[in-house]
Amino acid sequence: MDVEQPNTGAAPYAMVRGAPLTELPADLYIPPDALEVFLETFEGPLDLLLYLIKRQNIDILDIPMAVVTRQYIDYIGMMGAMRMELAAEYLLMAAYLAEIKSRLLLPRPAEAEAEEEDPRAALIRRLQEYEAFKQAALDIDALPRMERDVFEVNADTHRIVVRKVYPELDLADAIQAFRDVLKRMDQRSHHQIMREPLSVRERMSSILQRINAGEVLAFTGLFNHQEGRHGAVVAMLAMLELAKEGLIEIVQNEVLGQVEVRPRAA
Amino acid sequence: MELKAILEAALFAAQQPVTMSQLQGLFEAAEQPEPETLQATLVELAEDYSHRPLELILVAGGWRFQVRAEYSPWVSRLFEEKPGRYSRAVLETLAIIAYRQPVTRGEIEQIRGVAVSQSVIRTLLDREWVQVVGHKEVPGRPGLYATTRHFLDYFNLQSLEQLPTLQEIADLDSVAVPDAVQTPLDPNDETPETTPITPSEPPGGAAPQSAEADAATVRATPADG
Amino acid sequence: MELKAILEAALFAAQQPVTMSQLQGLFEAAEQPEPETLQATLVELAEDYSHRPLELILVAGGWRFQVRAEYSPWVSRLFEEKPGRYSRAVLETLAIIAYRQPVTRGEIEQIRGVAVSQSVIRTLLDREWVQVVGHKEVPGRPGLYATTRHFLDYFNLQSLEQLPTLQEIADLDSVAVPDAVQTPLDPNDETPETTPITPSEPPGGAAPQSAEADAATVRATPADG
Repeated sequence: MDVEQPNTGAAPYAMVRGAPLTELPADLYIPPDALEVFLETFEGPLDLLLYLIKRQNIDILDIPMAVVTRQYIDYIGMMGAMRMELAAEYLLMAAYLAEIKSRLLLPRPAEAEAEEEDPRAALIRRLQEYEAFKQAALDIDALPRMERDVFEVNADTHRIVVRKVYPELDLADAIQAFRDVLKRMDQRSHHQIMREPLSVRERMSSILQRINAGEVLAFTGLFNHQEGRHGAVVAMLAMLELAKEGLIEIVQNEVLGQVEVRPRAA
Repeated sequence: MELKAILEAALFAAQQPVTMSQLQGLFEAAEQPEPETLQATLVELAEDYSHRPLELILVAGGWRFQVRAEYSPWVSRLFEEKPGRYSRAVLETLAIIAYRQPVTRGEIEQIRGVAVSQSVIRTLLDREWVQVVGHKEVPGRPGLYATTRHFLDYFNLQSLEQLPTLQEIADLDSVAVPDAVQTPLDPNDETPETTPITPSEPPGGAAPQSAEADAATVRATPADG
Repeated sequence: MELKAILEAALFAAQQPVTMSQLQGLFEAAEQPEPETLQATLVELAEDYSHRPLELILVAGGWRFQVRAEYSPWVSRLFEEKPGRYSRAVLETLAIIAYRQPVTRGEIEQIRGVAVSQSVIRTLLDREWVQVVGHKEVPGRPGLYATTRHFLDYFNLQSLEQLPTLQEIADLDSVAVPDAVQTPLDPNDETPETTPITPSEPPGGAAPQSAEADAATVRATPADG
């Protein structure tokens, strides 16, 4: 079975040894799928070159440029013939190889030879470097790897009680923040905030707390004799304030009965 | 490879409890252990761990290894988050609750001039610095926040009265902003508002008038006894 | 509570390798073990596990327990998703970054002789095996890639020094510069290339040894004439 031939009138597949290659060698049969697979197994022109060299057991340090170049160009030509998308790098390499080859062919004066680097040197260096990394990739792949070779251990920790750690707070910072609030407020509200001593607000909270805990408070029970006159005033103000805000009710169920304080019914 | 060791390896590698059928599925069909063997081996394995910091237990979903609770005091430290800093919103809200308690969230927002997020309140509740001491009998029955005993303890206070008075705070302020001095001192100040942040309608629906109404009344009383 | 048991509990509870300082941090300041004690206890613990299906090892990120590789035939059946196989492009790019870091994409392409696709870089970044550690001060300011600690942890390494040694690149000076004339005269040159290039490896033949295998095959054939 022959590979489909493109119209030979136009571009040749490739230039081989200066002559256009318009026909694939007859003994060269490549199943179309295979070539595609084949190309995919190469990671680029360097990889292909390495393959060509290794295949013939050639020392990488002593590449016969003519052979390798021709083989390389043949491959490129065939890939072109297969109408395969060929990365530009492959074509660039072909040109580069051809250039090296031609430089090697040029006669050089003896004195220049000593200084001039072997035209293949740069290519050899690149091939060696690429080969080293190609091997390193395999080595890394062979390392024992999580999820494939070794596995992370998992032990359930939900019986572990995690303490909550809170940020520390300096009271001065909170007060500073409050000052800023006061500064922002409009002046009228400012006055309203200013008016009550804290003892009254504190007492309001504690009365509410007791009532909400279900206690029915006797009016008289709100006064603690040990607090003296000042305490009584605070308690009284707190109660009036709460009643005014509609938070409590002060009721007397019967004439001369006990006055009670309880949460205001909704 | 020993059955017990394979089970041990699998139980540790699994991210969830492992069922009996999953454990059987570790083996080729021909090599699958009998359920009784599997069960007996798991019990044996659990016994092997009876004096270890881990335990192998059976939960609804299957078998799993877990770290024993006794190790919490140490292991917990692996999971503790580094404490950050409290935001400005938290500081301001705490101060407002301290000075204006019992107070609703709506009232706090009115004073701050900006919304107070639930997470700010949450932070203060979690810390047990504030608590809900009741509900205001207005639509929505918003909670009334007050500071706690724990709040006083944390800041080494015997009572709220040990906090600086608002007057003291205002005076502090006046050092920095001298022309603000007059305003708080003059109860009949007529100066127009200078602060652009006028509290808008409180979202909590707390009656905005109550504060003003109070103000009038309370100003007339001998507040300081 | 015994030190060793506490360490064991913590190492099992942690979802990542645990550093020495994290282990010290498990204890109150007054009770912190000396680093030498800690180290010795960890070594002892690792020995305790030497005949178990788990091993305690030290990687870049710290100490961790892991299920030994011998158990992967069974353990891997727990996971429906098979561990990812990485293309040669990904592995070669990773290798170049590992050995040449910090390195730009352009430099990687230079070594590989072919463009490095964005998806290859993406895979490595997504796995958190590599990261951009800076930008090279050349036009376009390309990113400089380096491997991460996670890469070391994932591949069971303590440091980059533990990577397999990179194949040496022979000194070109030692290479005998051949006579320019000699090469074209190579007898092979006259022989038409007839070696069939049908791949001997099946698809997916990114298999490591494919190139060598081919070479061997070809050598045996009279193709080289």
